[in-house]
Amino acid sequence: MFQLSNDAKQKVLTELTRYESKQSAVLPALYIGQKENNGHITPEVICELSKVMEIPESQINEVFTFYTMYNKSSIGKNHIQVCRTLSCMLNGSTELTEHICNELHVKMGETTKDGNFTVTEAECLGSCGTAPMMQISKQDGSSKYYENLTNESAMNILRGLK
Amino acid sequence: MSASEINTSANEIKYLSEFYHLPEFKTLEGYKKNGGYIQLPKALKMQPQEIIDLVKASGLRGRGGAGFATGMKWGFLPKNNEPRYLLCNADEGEPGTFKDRMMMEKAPHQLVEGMIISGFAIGSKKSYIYVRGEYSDSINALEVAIAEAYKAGFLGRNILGSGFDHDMDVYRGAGAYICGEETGMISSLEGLKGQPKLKPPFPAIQGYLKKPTIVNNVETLAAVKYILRDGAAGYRKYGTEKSAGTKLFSLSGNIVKPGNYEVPLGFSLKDMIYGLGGGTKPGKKLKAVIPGGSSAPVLTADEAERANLDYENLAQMGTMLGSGAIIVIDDSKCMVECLANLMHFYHHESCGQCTPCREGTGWLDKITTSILAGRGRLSDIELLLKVADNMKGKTICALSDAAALPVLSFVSKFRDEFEFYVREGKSKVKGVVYKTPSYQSDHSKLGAH
Amino acid sequence: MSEIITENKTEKKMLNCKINGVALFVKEGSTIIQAMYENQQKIAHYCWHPGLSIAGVCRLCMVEVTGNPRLQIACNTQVIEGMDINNTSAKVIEATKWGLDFHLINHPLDCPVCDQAGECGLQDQYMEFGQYNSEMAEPKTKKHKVVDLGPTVVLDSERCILCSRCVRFTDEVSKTNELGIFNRGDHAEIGTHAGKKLDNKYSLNTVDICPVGALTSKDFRFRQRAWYLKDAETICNGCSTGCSTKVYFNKEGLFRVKPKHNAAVNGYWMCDEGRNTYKFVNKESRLLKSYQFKNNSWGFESMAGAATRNLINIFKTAKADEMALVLTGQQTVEEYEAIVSFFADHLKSKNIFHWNNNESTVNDFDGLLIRGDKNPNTKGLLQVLSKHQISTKWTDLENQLASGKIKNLVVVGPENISVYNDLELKLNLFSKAEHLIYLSSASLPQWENIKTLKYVTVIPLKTYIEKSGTFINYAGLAQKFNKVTTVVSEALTVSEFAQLAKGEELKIEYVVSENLMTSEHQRADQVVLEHRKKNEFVFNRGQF
Amino acid sequence: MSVVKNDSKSSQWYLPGILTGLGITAKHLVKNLFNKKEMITINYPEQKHEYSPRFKGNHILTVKKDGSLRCTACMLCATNCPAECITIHASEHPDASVEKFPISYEIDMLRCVFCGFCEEACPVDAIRLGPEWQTPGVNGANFNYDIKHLAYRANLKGGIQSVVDDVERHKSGI
Repeated sequence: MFQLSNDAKQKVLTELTRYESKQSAVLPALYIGQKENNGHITPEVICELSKVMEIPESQINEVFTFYTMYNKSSIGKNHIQVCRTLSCMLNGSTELTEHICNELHVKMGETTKDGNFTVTEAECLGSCGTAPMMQISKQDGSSKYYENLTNESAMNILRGLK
Repeated sequence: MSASEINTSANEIKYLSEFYHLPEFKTLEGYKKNGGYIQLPKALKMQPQEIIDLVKASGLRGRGGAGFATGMKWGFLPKNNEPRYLLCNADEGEPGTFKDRMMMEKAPHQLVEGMIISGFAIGSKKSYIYVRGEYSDSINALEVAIAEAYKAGFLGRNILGSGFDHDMDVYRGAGAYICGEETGMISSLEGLKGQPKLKPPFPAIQGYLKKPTIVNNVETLAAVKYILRDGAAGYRKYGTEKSAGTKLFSLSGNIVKPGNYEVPLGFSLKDMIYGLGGGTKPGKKLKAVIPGGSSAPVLTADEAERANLDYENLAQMGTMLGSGAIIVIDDSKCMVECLANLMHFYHHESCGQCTPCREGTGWLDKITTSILAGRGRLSDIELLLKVADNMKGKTICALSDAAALPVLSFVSKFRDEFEFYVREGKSKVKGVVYKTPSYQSDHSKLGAH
Repeated sequence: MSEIITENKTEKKMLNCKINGVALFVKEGSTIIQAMYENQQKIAHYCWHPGLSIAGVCRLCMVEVTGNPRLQIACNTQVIEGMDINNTSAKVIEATKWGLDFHLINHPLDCPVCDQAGECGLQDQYMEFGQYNSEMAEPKTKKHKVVDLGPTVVLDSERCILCSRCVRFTDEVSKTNELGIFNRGDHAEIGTHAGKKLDNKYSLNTVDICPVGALTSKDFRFRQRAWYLKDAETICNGCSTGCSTKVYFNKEGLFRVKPKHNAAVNGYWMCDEGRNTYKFVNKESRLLKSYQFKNNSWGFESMAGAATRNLINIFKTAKADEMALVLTGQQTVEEYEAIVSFFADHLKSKNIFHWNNNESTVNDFDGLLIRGDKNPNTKGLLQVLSKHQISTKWTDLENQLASGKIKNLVVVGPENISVYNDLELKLNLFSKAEHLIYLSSASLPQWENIKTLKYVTVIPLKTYIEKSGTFINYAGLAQKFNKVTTVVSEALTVSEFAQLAKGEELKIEYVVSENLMTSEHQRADQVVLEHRKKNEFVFNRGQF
Repeated sequence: MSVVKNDSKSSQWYLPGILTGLGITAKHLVKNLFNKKEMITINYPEQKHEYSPRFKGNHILTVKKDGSLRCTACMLCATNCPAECITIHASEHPDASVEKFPISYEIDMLRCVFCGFCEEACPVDAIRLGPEWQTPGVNGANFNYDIKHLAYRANLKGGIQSVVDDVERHKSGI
């Protein structure tokens, strides 16, 4: 059974009082839940959050399934999200993604055998000037943009992260 | 485009982005050294209505995408002293736009000061900056800046002894383009799904938690400080009569020097692409330009060379300024593939609340994908136009228009490419049918995201 | 529930406006769709429901307001003075046609296996507003089929048009927040959070308000086709709230019960228990013939009328204090009047007792509709008893039965025996009487496990569906209901039993031909000749 | 309907009418005697008439590839039947992708007028009117044909395949 650690529970409770309405704390609470459950959210996490925040489970689940940054399934240590929208596609993001997937022998959305990398496509990440680019986020929720990528520079970054 | 016609003297006017190159501008001291927090005490001594009239006189229009006159928007607030909110829309989901990110990372205090002055003008005690979840650097920069502002007494109770107290907070989004829409962002701030609310009632009357709310873009709020500094006439020095002031344009796509350029409104698109942007890549010719972010109708090459970057001129050309994201497409790219890419974006981002948009974006995505896979039929082109036309203007928010406008403009202006693709089963430009990338797992081949 | 307390009748300012060229007078503050409903104007819509908040998501109720280039949605636009609205212009018809097309492109071809076929919002509105050839040739989005949402409801996400009526119901009316719309875009699905069931006492209301076959009732699943059912209005006899309901039946019996709008009592809703009140009416659970128990064996089967006539001389010869009558709160006021006056005036016997099955829970109330007193007409019974100055205590009956004073005990048994869990206990008590005359509409298997039976006559009764009458609910509101249909034709009503017991013959009440056509005398299942009757619940044409 | 009255003189005589009738019969007798092949009458039941494929005879409930009934108990045939002789009771199919199937499907053959409306109404070609029609039965024989008889009787040899099947329909995404 998933249990929130004490300081996570404390953080959730402070979030409850930080905003104008209790319900506004659902998004930050889901981030905390995701961090506690190494990078993805399961129904148990939502039951736990619902108990702590006294908000109906279906409302929290609605918010969880609506937004893309809450991961539905488990992710590797590094979650690679390559932007696929127009400006990046014009600068060859499809070829870049194909190269990364071949190198890591995974299909879109899968995790490598050693659990290090998960590769997914993301929609516009707001860094079109430095296309093609990718965002790598860790299981604790921290993330970093890697821009102006070529096949080699991307692979060097991935090797550095291993 | 022969080289002689490019007007090399037309250059950037670094009005807002004057000190962005200084790394110290990011900190409180560096910001103060370069003209920071001088307008705030001046504003706190003025009457709030004076500031609103000043903004109205300056002709400042919303920089987020709609271009609605900011002064007028502030004027809609009810005149009672009911609590009201100021929200800064930093969601920046429009494909091609990356100006807010630069502003927040390079000059967070510029936004904070602008928001305190605007908060004072509309009499709001609480304001939020809604930043999209992916911008973790911008969020950290803003949180540091707000903490510094609290420490320096520019925020909190009785700011600078003026009796005005104001709190500010950053709210982190979680990845949804729809939260860029005014009421979508308000729903997300309320901790719900980012689904737009029914209008009327408009947010100025009943917005965040059913209280009057003003939502402005980062650039709009940052400009308020400069209006105070130079007065309405000073601000109107740049830009045209109806579109006053300067604007940050994000240049991207097949261009030599992509990036953010601050130019006065009315600046010619041709100079932007060939002058500041360095023109298309060597050996490639310009084919199409999307002037205002992915939801703006596309311009063909020669239309682009006649267009000026301001609200009225682009509207006459049948497109819109939008968020000022210029996406350049050269002749080596296939327009059908570009449209399919955009349709996949809108299919993925539609919030699913209204039926025409939820099912329409899905349908458009499937039709363009089947054309791209060589399974298109001649009637599909007509169908694309009909679906897009009947989706436009029928929903609560403008995402259905944002999905329909690219379809209407791409298909009507580049119809030959679509018909070639349907008849020959391969791209007119690339000569070969679009190969679904190998990493695509099978379920996504059917256009479902 | 604002409707439950009758709206304050302060006279609201009336506005005049024009709808489709017809000048109308409309209450101020009402939306266009309410105005159109009050004046019998047809408008296509899915997500708007008079008892729920406005969602404005189906985008079908588009109307054209002169002076406004864009089409407005009728459910959220308030009527202002002198507004000229029309929803028959070519632009609106085109918009409605396309609005419907967007609903149907990902809708599965499930009509042959869908229970809602025949009363489905998509079918009805396609025939009225659609009539186009769909050009959708792409593969449809696949979602979950046959999802088990809970003990009473089955969900099919592919059929769901995401109008969010059921989600708003569980948020606003039952306030149990079980349902939500998960995922985003056209992969959105209704559902409950993993594992949690849709299990509140009003869950079947979601099936009524669902305009399509996404939510279907488990109890009615595949039992009958909607166009084989006739419907009629009556009052629910599940508890003392007295909700007005609509019963669906045909010659094989009754199939389901749905609520009917009644602003004064139940608004638009009804509880799940009330929906089972059709079960004890059907033939399989009914007592069809009269039987007698003599020298400990059941037999002597005879028709109800004949059995009652055999009792005539018993009633003539018996002394007043050797007779006793037991009544429950399940019959109508007219029947009480007949049987109590027969006992009190004709037989001059005052021992009439009220069998109260739920003394302890009488005043429970769950805040919306369910009340502790499970008898529909307790107030009516007490009213008739006090009219005949009868005030007896249940303990007197127990003592008299124990002392053997009572020779003939007449008991009018309950119809809805599922709420009478003290039935066996009471039957043992009644069996002490020398001759027990038990009138009941239900066939009681409990007779077998009662050992001390002496001499019993059992006579079949009609249920509330087969007779007209009046129920008086907890608040004293008398509600008249008409006969719906006949299930057991040979059974008697209690007033017929009293008439026969007096020795009179049953009069066949006939109606003078002129007022045959008045609605009060019209046969309940008289086919209404205006265009095909719709499922009143999803699209109530005209009455609001 | 106007009846043609023929009150001419010669028709009042009795014999001419009879004799012309006998003449026609004799003509056919002689014609059939001399070329048997042209003879209209066939010796039933060894030889049987060839009816067109559209002949509407006894009903057949078609089956899917796996032999289960194609009928989904949607009651359209029962609704469309002018003689109202079809009674169906539906129930839940264990396999969730099938969802609904008939527990009992009965046609009262004495009421049926073989009009073929049920065949036209059926959306999934579950019921057809087949070529057989000679099905006599003494009184008391069961003329209410049930599923076993309608779908799996002897000369259907395990059931007739329906042209509509769910597997392809679901795969093609309709």
